[in-house]
Amino acid sequence: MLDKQGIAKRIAKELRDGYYVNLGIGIPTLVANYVPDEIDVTLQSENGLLGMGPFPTEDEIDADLINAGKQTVTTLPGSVFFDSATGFAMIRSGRVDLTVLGAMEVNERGDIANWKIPGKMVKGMGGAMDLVASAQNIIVAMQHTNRAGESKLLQNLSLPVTGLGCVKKIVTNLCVLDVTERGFELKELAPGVTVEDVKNATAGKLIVEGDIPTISV
Amino acid sequence: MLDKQGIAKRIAKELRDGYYVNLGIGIPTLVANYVPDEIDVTLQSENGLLGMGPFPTEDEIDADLINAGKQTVTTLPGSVFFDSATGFAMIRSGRVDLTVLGAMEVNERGDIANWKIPGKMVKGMGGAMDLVASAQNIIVAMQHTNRAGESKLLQNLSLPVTGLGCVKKIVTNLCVLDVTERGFELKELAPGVTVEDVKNATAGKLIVEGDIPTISV
Amino acid sequence: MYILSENFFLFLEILTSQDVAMNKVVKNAEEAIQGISDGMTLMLGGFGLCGIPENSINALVKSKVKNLTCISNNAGVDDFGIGLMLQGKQVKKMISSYVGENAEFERQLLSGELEVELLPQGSLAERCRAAGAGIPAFFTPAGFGTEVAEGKESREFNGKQYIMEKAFESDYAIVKAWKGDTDGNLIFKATARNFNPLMAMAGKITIAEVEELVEPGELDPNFIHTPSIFVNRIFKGENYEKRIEQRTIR
Amino acid sequence: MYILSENFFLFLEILTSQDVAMNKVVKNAEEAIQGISDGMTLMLGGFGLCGIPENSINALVKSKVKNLTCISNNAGVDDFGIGLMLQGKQVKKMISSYVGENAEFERQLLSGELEVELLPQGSLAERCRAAGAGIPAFFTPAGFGTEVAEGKESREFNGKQYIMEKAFESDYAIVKAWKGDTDGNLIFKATARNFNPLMAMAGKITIAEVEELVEPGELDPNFIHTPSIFVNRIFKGENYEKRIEQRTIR
Repeated sequence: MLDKQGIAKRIAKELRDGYYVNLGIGIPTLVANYVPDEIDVTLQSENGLLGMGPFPTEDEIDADLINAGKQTVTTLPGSVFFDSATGFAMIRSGRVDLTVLGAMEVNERGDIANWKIPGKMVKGMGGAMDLVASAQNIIVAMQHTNRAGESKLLQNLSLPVTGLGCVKKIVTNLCVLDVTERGFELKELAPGVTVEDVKNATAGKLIVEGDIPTISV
Repeated sequence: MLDKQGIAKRIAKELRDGYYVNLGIGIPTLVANYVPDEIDVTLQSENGLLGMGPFPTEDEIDADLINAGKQTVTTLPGSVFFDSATGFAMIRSGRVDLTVLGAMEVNERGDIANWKIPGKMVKGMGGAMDLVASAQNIIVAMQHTNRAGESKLLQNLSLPVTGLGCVKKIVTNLCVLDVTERGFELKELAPGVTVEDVKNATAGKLIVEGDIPTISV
Repeated sequence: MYILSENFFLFLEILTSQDVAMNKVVKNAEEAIQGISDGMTLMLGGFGLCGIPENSINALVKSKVKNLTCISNNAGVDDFGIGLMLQGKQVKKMISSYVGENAEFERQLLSGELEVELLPQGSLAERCRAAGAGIPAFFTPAGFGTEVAEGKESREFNGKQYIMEKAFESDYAIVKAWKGDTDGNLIFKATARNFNPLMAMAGKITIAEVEELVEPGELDPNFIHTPSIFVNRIFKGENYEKRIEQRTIR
Repeated sequence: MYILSENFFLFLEILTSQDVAMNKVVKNAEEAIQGISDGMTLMLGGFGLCGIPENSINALVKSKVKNLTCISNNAGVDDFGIGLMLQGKQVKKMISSYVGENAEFERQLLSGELEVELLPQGSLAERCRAAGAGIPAFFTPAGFGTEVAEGKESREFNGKQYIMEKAFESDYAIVKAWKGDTDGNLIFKATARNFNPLMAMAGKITIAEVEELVEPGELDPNFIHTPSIFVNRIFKGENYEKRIEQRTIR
């Protein structure tokens, strides 16, 4: 099993030198902590910052400098500010190389649900619908099952959809999966997790072919 | 008869304090010379300058600072530079209070032709089509007749149209006309010009009602 | 090629004269919001509590104007920003992308007192920009196949599906800038820029409150975010609280 | 609320290290235009001769690449700018708003060697911006009822007529900036900005030539016109002539 840090570490291995990356709130944000030494990535925050730096020290805090999660952050050399239309222009025009976000559900076709639970207060989609509709390279970081123990990898979504056919890769506490036209293809297993464990936790169509390597993080 | 300066002087009387004004190439540009003392107008150049100043001195010339006519100009206190999309955003969203431009032909319905003569080399419309399609307040500055002595105020355009139903007022060497649903309404006569002169020079429907005052410039 | 006559020098003198003012400068927020009346649609700049027009919001609360439709990415928090207008039951409808930080908002929504239209954040931004650019409608992929697409035209371009979104229509846009000049040119600071320059372009009447109000010529013409032509009223705001929602430190 | 681990400090170190480069910097125009081949569509920044990518154009002329479609507001003059590419018969088609300053252009057009598509200047600008914003199409009033509207969809919004214009598709965008940093952030000067930042957003690959190339951090992040993410290659241009078309003085 991977913990949140483990999921973030595994996703960090997908980063490439020169990537512009948009990290969603939650586990995705942790990916920033595990950028490999030898590569250089630039974090995009759609509200208006490219080149996001770490949290400020107490002295550096600036109320006018926040990220898309409304957290106080800092700049780095080469950082640039812009308006939110430009922030989403970057996203819609495909200039962001990798988008990592959380999900409530993903189905076999790569549809994602992550913004609304009927009957509960709707907070809104923020930038999620723009991101999933536009990004060429989306990785979902999430727990394999929900708090009730039900699979979040489904044949069909039960929750309102955020975007269609957009998820290409999923990293959960149990495994790494690619979403292909055949369904969820099991690519790697978390340490101590068996194929059977993944099968039991996956409601959608799972493809298991050959030996499945263990995730190395 | 008015000369070019006279036409420009008369149009300058349409300016109001605080107006943002776009002046086309030719006679319209001369309007800038006759802004009344007591008012303040700001000139917009759609390529990327608001607050256009006069031509530079020899020392001030800057190849990176030109107007929409590609002439070297200067800035004034409060000037601002922007990209050409923003330049036309201002125009299309109706923020420019007055647009003055030249025309080859205008018809009774306020359609204007000023960009193309079939059989002659086409230079292009530049920003003219955006301007005439967007501006709420367009004044045409032109000679009443063309070089062949033919009326430029027509029932129907003979040249390719630049924009439909956009011209509200015309100032020519002979007179001032409003374009209304009834046709060309004669409002003022240039000094020494008679109603008969205007009738003879106007091919489109001319409305003459009551005494027509003489233009005072 | 013609040469402008010597009168242009006179013209220059007029433009630079201090005697003639554009009269965009108003004394304070109370004066700035004159004309905003019941039932109007307002755009309010800011992302979360960052870059919101604090002074104008406080004046709107005092004015007790009601039945407003507010276009704003967020709805403030219970005791700050648009949240204060919600407390005063001044808002009929919110058009936003994320409204999760506000308990009173939730209460009014569940009780049916408040209507909400949720939009993707990028579409919200682009619909402001479109309004300011005289573009009545455009196509975006965001929301295709989702609830957001309901009632909207969809269309394929180059094998990809898009929905048509329209420019916002609003009576007033109210924005907060860092510096402004008396002509109405604006500069924003850091990520407090967010929706502010987009909404500044979009209002039928645009009100800007600024931390520093300077004379024309004091801002570098090359580095102005909102050109003066988009701004109708401007004033120097007071006592900015600039509340932080997520105070994260190392 | 979570706190990033101490590893973030390591991350910071990496980002600011001089060892790791984005590798966007190329040596010169010849290297920058590598990959541009016959039949491609190029965007070229500039208005008239103001703000044109002089070095890149000269390299294109030397490269003898041909059958190009060029999207540029103007087509240069006979012996400067895109005019040089016309002399070399490298251009198959121009997409422009005004092409009146070029005799060779006229000759090739009349002889049928050159194709031209004329567009309203604002539509040209907006079609660049749309491409850079992932907006496949939008509506504009410019050109409704004219030749420009032929073959284009028209539609009424709020009682006014508009036509639909599509985002440009181009292989390379080539722009000229005043200052740039090695990450690709750009600043333009005065009205040499014009179409440059719009095209910079729009190219599949964007090449920027700059008068001054500086290190990341030397440009104020609040006053950058084109964010680095839009720029793929950058180099310091040499020997800018900056020819003036209409040298008007007082």
